[in-house]
Amino acid sequence: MLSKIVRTVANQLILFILVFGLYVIAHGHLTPGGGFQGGAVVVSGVVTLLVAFSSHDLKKSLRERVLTIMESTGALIFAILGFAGLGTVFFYNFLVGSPIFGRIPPTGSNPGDFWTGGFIPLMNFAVGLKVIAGLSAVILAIALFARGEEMEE
Amino acid sequence: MEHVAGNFPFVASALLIGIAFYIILFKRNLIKLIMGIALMSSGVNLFIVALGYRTGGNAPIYTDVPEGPMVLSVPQALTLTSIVINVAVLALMLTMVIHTYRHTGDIDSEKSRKLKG
Amino acid sequence: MRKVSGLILLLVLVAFLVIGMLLIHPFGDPSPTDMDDYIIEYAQNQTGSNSVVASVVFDYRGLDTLGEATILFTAVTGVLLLLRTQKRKEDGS
Amino acid sequence: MDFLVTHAPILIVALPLVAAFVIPLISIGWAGDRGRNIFSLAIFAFIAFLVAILVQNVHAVGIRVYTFGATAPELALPHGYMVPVRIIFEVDGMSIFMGLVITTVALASLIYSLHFMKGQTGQARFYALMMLLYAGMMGLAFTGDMFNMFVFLEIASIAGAALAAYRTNMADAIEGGFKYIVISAVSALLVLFAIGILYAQYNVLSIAAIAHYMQYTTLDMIALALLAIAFVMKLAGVPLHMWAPDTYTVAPAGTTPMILAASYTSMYALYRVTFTLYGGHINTTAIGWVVIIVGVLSMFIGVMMAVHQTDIKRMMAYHAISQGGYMLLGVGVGLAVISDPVALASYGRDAMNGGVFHIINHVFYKALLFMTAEAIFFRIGTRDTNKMGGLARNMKWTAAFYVIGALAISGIPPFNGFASKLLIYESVLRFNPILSVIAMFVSLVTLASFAKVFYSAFTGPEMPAYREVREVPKSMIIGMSILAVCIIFFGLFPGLVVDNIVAPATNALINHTAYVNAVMGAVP
Repeated sequence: MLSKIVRTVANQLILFILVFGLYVIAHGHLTPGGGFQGGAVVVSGVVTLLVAFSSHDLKKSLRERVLTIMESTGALIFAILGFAGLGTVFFYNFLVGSPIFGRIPPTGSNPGDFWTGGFIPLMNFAVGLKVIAGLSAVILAIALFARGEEMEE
Repeated sequence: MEHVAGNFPFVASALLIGIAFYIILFKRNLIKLIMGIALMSSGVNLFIVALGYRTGGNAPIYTDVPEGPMVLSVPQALTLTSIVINVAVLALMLTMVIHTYRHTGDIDSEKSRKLKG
Repeated sequence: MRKVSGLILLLVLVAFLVIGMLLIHPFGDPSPTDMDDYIIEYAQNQTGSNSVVASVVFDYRGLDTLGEATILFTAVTGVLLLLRTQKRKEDGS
Repeated sequence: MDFLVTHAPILIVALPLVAAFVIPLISIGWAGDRGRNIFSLAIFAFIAFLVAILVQNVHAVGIRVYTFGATAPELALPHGYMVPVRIIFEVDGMSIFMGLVITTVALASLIYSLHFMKGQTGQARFYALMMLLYAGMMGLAFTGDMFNMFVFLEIASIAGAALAAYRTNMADAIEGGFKYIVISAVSALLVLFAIGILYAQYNVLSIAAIAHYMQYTTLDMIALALLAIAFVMKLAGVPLHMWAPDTYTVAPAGTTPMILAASYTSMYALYRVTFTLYGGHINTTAIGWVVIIVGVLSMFIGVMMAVHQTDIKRMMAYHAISQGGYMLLGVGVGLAVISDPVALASYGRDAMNGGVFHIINHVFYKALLFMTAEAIFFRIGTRDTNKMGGLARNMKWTAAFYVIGALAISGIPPFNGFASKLLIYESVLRFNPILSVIAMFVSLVTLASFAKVFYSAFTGPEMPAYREVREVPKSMIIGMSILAVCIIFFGLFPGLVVDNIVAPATNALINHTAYVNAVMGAVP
């Protein structure tokens, strides 16, 4: 555990990191970024907390069971979005043209419309969820193991 | 051979891979070995992403893009995939090194060796 | 002895790689570019995504990304398997 | 039914992935151990059914092409465009042959593991990783895209390494797993580098498209060398075999056969590269001789290292390297004469049949042998042959399975090893008699080595410490007997198997233009 200054700053900073990470995930189909990148940003917030506080404090709020469920769910959503295209072909982008994220942007340079991209934004969210949970679990498990502790169920 | 000077990004990636090979083959510290593999993957990623560059090209994203050619998009996607794969591999390797250290009290590949012959 | 021969092999390998790198198309001028031209031209219409990279990652090469997500899942599962509690619990799981 | 036939290639790969994602969830939730085991078995039975459908379909209609995200599965090229853009699965005779091998072994391993893993910690993740390893191997066998091949190679390697290191309380298990992942990471990066070189020149990633545009420049030669080094490293061919004994020795029973199958999936990738990707361009005689030399070295050095091992699994692991040499020898002879139609017809095709047939035979009997070794370990807790003795009295089934496996690996007539080895001996004899003599000599040493272990472990006076040893539980016996039945069946009817499963695979390797034309047929 580091000094009070670091802890307070980390506590304030985590919100901004979270918002930025979610922004990167949500705009993956419009700007550089996406599920993996945004997820990694959010996990950097988790690492900040891990440095400022200790893995011992963090393991009560990040439980292995919750992280496992989050990760499996994210992976499942991704796979199911692939399966949903099976009416034509696996990974067929079935949402293009539908009311959900189905708009098609004008060809060429344009300011960007959030409701475009077919299943790409949904997949970004699924991957983001997965990356957040998975990398947090790995980092926390390694940090706890190095101290000789275990993750809580 | 005619564009020796222009191809320096490719040559740099080849040299990175060479240095990584040197580390992997001759360093006995397991952490250094892992760093060698990380360096090697950086070299390969640099190579692939450099393949797609077009002089003066924009990023392949149509949101408010200025006029001009776009760089190739597939190498960027491949690099993205390869980076994530490498993160996964490194995480698993580090876990195993932690375990090795727990068991043998050493991360020197010669001293922590149990299986021989 | 072993070290010297290894070093020579390594130098030969690197020399081949560097020579190979000089034979690739000049940096900044890839050719041919048929597949990428198709993707850059049609990505917006076919997937509706402004970011061509995102449409390659999730649509044109979606299976790679599923594999990539799977690899991350595999690694996380592997790490948690290796760092598991060794104490056996009553229900045996 | 039509739906299943159309989508079988992807369902076979995607269903185990989904099962792997679900298994941790249901183990936390309502199902518990029993439910999870039933779920895994049910998924697996369904996948085996799909594989059976696909085998039948591929043999009936030829190469199956499945394009992801297109408007129809067969639409490999976009409308009015001459370059494949999307990822393609291409399932031909060789792919489905590997699929058959992997599925049978995985099914036996899964059933074997049910009892073997009972009471162990971390079971949910163990089964999830088994599913992922299976999915990775199947994807590698089915894919028609270079980068996709790299991704599936990595899935199989990471899952395999995590499983090999499963027994974390033993330092050697961690070491075996670590060696496997280092080798896998390096070889995968070499493959990726080679893919980059190929992509730079042709701007396509599909195997068929690269093969279509292949010009065999200096860069292509470098790429071929990188790919060959990487895959030989992964399939444990001498001189890059150092990881194999360590990893095979420490991996828990159900997974050793799977990791073994994963090495032969890399061998499949090597064949795919040399026969299809570079088909018709390389100097086949020279490359064929390289394959033959690697094969003979593996055969000889593997068996010589095996003879003096006292650890039973380590001995079997060195024999696995040695037997891998037979496959490379057979297929290498085929490759060396592939451009000579007369020699190909008279013995080259037989040699390749032998080499390919030996893959399925070897995976079956070596998996059986690994399982018997782990059954002994399961009951007496040691792998040291000097500490065993008189086990045949109490472990009759295990002893019988060991004898079947040992006779099969030594090439004794009624078993399957004889069938493939005879094909290799006969055809290689006509190519180069010395190679054939070496192969027979290696086979003799193999027999001696396994007989020695049989006498020291199973016969002899009953050891007082092992008087209470019982036979292994039922699910382990069922897992082993699946393989034993296959071995005996293949040994009794080799002609049937060669004609129906092996010959299509060999034809698929030799006739590389069919693979290319299935995708690039419309391109001038």
